[in-house]
Amino acid sequence: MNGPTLEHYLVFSALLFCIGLYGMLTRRNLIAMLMSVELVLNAAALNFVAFHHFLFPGDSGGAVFPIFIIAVAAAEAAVALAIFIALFRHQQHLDVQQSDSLKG
Amino acid sequence: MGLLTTIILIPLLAVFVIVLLPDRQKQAIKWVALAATGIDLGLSIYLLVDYLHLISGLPGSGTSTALSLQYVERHVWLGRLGIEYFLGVDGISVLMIFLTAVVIFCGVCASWKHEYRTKEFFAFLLLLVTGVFGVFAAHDLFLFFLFYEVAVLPMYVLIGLWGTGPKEYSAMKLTLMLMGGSALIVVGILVLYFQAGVGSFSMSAIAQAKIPASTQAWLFPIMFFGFGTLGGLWPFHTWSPDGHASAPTAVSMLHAGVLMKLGGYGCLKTIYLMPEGALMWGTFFMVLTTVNIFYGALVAIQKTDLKYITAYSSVSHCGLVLFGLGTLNATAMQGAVVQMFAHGLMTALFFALIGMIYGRTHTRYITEMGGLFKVMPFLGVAYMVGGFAGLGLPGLAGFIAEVQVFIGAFALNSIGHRLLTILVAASVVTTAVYILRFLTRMFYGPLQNPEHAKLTDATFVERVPLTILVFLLAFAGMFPGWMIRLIEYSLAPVMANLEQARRAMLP
Amino acid sequence: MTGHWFIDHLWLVPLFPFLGFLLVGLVIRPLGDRPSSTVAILAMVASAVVGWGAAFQYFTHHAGETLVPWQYEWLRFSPTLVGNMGVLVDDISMLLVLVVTTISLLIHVYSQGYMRGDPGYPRFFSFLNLFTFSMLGLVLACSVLQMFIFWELVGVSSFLLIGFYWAKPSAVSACKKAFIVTRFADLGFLLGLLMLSYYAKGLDFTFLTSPETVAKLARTTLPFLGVSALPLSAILIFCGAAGKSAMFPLHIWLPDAMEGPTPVSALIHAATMVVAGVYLVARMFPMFAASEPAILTVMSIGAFTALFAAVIAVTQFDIKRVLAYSTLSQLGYMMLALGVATLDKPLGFTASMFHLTTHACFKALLFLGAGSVIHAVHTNDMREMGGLRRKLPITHATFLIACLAIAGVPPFSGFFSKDEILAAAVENGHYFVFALALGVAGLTAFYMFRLYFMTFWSEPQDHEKYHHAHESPWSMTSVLIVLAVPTALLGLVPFGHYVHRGELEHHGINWLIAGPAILVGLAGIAVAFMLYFRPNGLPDRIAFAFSGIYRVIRDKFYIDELYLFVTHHVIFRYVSAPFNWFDRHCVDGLMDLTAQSALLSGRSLRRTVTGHLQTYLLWAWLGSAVLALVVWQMQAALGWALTFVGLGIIAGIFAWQWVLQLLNRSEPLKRIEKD
Amino acid sequence: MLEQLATISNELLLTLLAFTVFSISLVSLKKTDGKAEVLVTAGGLLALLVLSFAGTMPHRAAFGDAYVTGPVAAIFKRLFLAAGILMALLSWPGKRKTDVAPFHHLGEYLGLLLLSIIGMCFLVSAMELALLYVGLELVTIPLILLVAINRHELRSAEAGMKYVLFSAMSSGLLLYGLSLVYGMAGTLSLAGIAAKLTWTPLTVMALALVMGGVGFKISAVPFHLWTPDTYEGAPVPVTAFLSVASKAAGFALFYKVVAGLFAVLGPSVVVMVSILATLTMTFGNLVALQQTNLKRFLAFSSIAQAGFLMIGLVHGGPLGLTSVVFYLAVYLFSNLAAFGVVTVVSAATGKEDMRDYLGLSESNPKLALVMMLAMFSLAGIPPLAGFLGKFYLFAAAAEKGMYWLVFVGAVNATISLYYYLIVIKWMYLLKAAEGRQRIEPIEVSWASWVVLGVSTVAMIVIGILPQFIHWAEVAASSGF
Repeated sequence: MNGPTLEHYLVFSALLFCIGLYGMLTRRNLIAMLMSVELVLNAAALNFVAFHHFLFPGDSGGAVFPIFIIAVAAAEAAVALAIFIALFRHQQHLDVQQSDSLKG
Repeated sequence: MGLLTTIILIPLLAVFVIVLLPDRQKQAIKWVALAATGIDLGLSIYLLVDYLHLISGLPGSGTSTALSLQYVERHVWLGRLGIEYFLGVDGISVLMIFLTAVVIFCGVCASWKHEYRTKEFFAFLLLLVTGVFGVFAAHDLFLFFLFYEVAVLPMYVLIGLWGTGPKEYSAMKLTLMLMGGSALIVVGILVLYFQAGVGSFSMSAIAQAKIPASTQAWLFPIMFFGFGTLGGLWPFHTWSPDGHASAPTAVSMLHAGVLMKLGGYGCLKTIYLMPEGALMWGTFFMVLTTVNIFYGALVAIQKTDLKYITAYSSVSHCGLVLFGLGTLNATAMQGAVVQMFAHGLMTALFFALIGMIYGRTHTRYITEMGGLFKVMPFLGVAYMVGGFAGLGLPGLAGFIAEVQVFIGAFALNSIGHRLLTILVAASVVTTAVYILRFLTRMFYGPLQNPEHAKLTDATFVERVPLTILVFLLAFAGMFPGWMIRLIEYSLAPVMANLEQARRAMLP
Repeated sequence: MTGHWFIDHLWLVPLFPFLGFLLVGLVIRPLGDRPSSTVAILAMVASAVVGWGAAFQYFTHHAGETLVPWQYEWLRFSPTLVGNMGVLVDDISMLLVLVVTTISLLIHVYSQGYMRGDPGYPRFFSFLNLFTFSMLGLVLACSVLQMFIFWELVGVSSFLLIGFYWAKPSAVSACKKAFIVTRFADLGFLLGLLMLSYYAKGLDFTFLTSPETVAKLARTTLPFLGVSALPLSAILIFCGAAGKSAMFPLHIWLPDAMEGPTPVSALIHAATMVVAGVYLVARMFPMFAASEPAILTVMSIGAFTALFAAVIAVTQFDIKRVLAYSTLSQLGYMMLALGVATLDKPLGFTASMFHLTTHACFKALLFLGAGSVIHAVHTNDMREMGGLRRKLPITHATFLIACLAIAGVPPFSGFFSKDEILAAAVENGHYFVFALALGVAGLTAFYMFRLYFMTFWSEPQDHEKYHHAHESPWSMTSVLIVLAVPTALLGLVPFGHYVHRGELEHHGINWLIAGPAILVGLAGIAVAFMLYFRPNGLPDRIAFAFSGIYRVIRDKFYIDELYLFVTHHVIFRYVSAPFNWFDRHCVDGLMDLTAQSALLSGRSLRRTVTGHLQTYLLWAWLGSAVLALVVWQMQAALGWALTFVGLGIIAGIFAWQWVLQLLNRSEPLKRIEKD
Repeated sequence: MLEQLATISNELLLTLLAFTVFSISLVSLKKTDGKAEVLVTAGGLLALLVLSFAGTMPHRAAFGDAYVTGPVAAIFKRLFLAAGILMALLSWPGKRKTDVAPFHHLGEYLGLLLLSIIGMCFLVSAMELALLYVGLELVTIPLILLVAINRHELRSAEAGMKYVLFSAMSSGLLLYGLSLVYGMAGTLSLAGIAAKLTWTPLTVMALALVMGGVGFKISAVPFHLWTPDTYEGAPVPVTAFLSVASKAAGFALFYKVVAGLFAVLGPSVVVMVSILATLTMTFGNLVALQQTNLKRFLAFSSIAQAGFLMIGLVHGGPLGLTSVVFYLAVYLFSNLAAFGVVTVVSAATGKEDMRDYLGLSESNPKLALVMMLAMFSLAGIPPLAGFLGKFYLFAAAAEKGMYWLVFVGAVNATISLYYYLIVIKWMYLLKAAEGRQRIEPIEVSWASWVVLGVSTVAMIVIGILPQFIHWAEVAASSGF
């Protein structure tokens, strides 16, 4: 069977991870940054699933864990978006580079 | 509750009493402080006499290698590392406890006129002295270090709040340098503990468990520098001039009189714990302390501020303590301990006098004084006695110390050591120069400032501490036998350790 | 224990004055003048009685023996080295006890009159007692440590007494100078003491002067300098002696010490304390005698000082300074005498002690006489005196006796002692020293009679002062008279019989030696008579003719200035001041620098907290990466190199950040940033 | 099943308490003044603390060994509870000038606090990765909300923003690392993973990623940069809680995932931790020297304290664990005392700058005294508990033979003393002549007094009485 192997998934997740990191670093919009974080989390989740599927199909942990990750990521996103809104009310923008009133 | 615990606890109790008293009751606060220190003085005299009595039947030095600990109180205290509440005194500690009691009593008397935030002042002062008593009584290294820090830290507030001049700067500098020293000490204590591997912080236990010589080789200087910082070891002495110059009277008295002795005392213990290291590094520290002695005196010649003069003279005199210890010779080490005692008394006397004179003339610059004998003969005489003790006049305690250190150091059989000894001995001249300079400048000659003609001599409360200190200086100087007996007996274990190490280091 | 009460209780001799000092100083002082002086004098009487009794018992029962009737272990240095305090009784200590108690007692009495009305009257007496205590302790010292102790104590009492008029700036600088110069000399003593403590392993005089110890010291070769311990320790001890006895070049303090009250000058700076140096050398005589270089040093320094001081004395006009230089000169004589003595021919020793005794009498008398004169005319300057013999008959008479004694005119005491010194020099073949001593004798006679004539004869120069002059009170003159007796007669005592080292061959006066001495003395007197008996311009003309030399001599060869230059300019300015600077700026600066660098690095590290979230994230990732590198290194055993690369990257980023900060552009990866 | 529930009774009761508190504010019709919520929270936590000695934290495995409360975990939980009580009391709505805590929604606020504590309790008991992760997020997400709860304030919102993104990012790193670990071990059980891991480059990578996540929690350098900003922006009691409880949870996390999982990399972990400790202490100390805002100052101080704690981490054995646990307790009370004073002053005057504390020792001697003791305890001055705590940390490193680390720690302790003394300088030394407005005598509510009093007594007693260190030792000797 010539389907995708574990390596494909791992490389894909590593790419996701790196894209997430890159996005975190370069996107100035907070929401874009949040999306980048989600990429990172999904990379991890993908890893778990891939490992579960290819290496440890008997261990349910690998399958369950991504569900927790997704749930928590959703909660985190909710919280983050709420905060962004609060922040937006104060400064009328979501530019991370200009949100530096706390420093030093 | 043992005698030592009582001595330590009384000032602490007084702190609590003072904290509970209302601010306005200044007189009551002072009386509490005086009573506490008075009781401690009494107890320490009892301790001294009793200890002398105890050892009177025992054989003298050279024969006894047993640890001469007395009044032992030993309780398991903290944790599984083997930290104990382990108090016990040898002759040197007894002498130092006595010195502390005298100086703090005199210090409280000398602060009788203290008005600004009296309550906190005496509370901190007594807290500090609790620490000092504790250090001298502790035999467990952890406890020792704990009290050591308790003794050092209140100084920050005491100087910073009640001091004069650039007090915040001086207080910070003093505290940080001393705490920097204690950073070295804590490393030393832990290394000793784990290298000894006896599961106890008891000094005698650690001293008996042989620390590897290779460890001692690097650990000894660390600890010696650590304690030496408090003992005014060059080049880590610079906290002393600024600190002492800024500190209020009683604090200077206590700090120069007693706290700097903690440094010397700690160095002695370091030698006791690490004899091989001491043998390797003794000469090095002799060189440094020679610098101390000579250089302190030379710098003192230049100063015109009385407190700076006294501070540099302390650097010089405390250098003699460390020099004596560095020789690792029984006679010189005896001298070093006597010097601790003598210097404690004389510096306390100096600082008390400076405080009293400053309180009258409102200047500490000798250039602005002159002819004060006319208006304050009592203070003048006391100052002179102190000065003479400082320049090592026989009949006063300083001489005993100097001559012992010199004789002991000279007995070291190498040209280098001899030359160092000669240099150190030469400092008696420079010392005489600066001491006479300020004595004559202040008290002799015509009255410099006509305003000073209205000044008064010492009051009764002021005379008490001065008289005590002068008397003790003279007594110790004329009858040194009891001190020697105390010290000799307690140095025996140290010397035995050194002797053993010396033999072990022979190929 | 000798069974003789006075000898056994000799420790009372110093004790009485000490009690007197404490009593007067602490208790009696407020009660007023009269009680103070009475107590002080009573203490001295008691002391003198015991001293005389002991001396009597000693010379009658134990002559020639060395006894230690009482001692105790004062300071134990080590089990083997002990500093004892005690009482050493031998001929010279008894002699000095006699001299010190007697003269001190007399001067106490004299001071009652001299110091009357002075505001510091009780203080003066307590100090006098203190001094006498110290001096007696020194004299009776049984160990070199005890000697050193009391040595310092006499120094300090001298300091206190010179500075008695503490409000007078000149007195202040004089007392300071005296103390510091002698202190400097004492350093030598101290070092000598250290050498003895180490090489001889003992400090007691009886032990040190025993032939075995001396031999042992002579055998001990020092590891450096290539000499044996004996001469070096002896010379070091002589340094101390030279300081106290004001030998050249440590003499400068003594003339200035005349700022003290005159009785003090008489007691301390003429009769007793200054001879302590001579006494010390005599005490350690076996050590000195056994070592050629040491004894030669003693002799040459003594001889040179004798001449040097005599020359200066000729040009001085301050009556007390002339006497001071004369004292210097005579002390040089005594040293010289000790220097020419050897173990085989110890005549010089006896001569020196003899001269010490006679000198104590006549010099005390001279000073007290001068004090009486000063008391009368209230000036020290001889040029303002003159013709005083009519006003002060008793003073004049006694002064003349003393002058004759010091000039060496027979049968006065000075003649005999000086003659013995000359004889000793000849006996041991030191002809040059003999010639020099002879010359000094002539000079002595000249300047003493110059003083005498200018003061008592000539014409009154200052009529105001002359008019008010009057003879001193009975308490003073009586002392002069009492002192005049031994001044005149002491020479007749068979001194060598009592005080000697080794066996002396008894001899009478060798007129071959005494004759020239007398002649020289008389010649000196004659010249003085010619120049100064009547006021005339001759001395000034001579002085003018040799103005260059004269000025140099008058200004004491500029040695004071030299000292002043060295201490004040060189040491104070070029040693002490740089040290001070170094301490404040370098050592302390280093400590401050540590604190400053902590603050500064804190300030720059603070810049990493930019407030930009993305910077923070970058740091975190780089941190993780470096951690991975570090851990990787640990296991792969590729060495620390890569770790350092990692740390270097951190440092590089750090620097980059910092540069960006400086340029106010702190966004990371700015160039990639496009949206 | 019942037995399993009984095993987690502590967490269940906490949840119950949380919902009670939430509902109080929801149910009460008129606007509450918040006092009831505080009382219920504090009282409930206190009750739980008492109950914890009566068996709510049994040493028993549950849920297929995913949950075990060991003796050390029990101590951690009690510390969390104690911190919760003190924080709740600190939020007591007295008369205040500025809102240190939003007392209009105190119910939510305290409920979130309780949720966070629940997360912590699960975290320290978790023996399995999923539970651990969920516990961790349960700690963090309520805290994020707490940080940003003053949403009418810009800095609070900004602090929340930084915190949420940074924490999400860190969880991402952690998760990615854990996923690699899972890939190598094939199980989520901590013990199972530790047994299977071997040394490969991938393990190292995983360790670095995991350490990134843990480093965020304990604010180790260089994962610390969110700390000062978040601390400054958050309400003071939240900052206090963040600095103690959240950090303690971070250390528990360290033991669980770094020391526990990567035991095979032991020596490397030691080196890594010692380097991190050095960096963390030094950085925190040096930057703290420059701070004047007390919250920011305490943030850097807490970074430095984390560095000190990491000294104890290098020792894997019981002594190391003892020292860390004990120091955490000490640090908790000391830091809470300091934050307590800051809270009180800030509430009454709105001042957070240490320069405003000029002459505090005269106007408010008791507050100044507490602050001074707290500073001394943090600096490690005897007889306060910080001294014994630091001594134990150093002892742990020394037993491991890492004397250089002891030395670095001791030197850093001196530097830290420098800035702690600066606070004392403003309170005690400087006289009011410098032209600044003095703080008037402050009326302190009883709740705050309780917090300050308890912390002060704890600071003194813990360092002197032998029981406390004994507990830590007994617990540490039998493991987490």
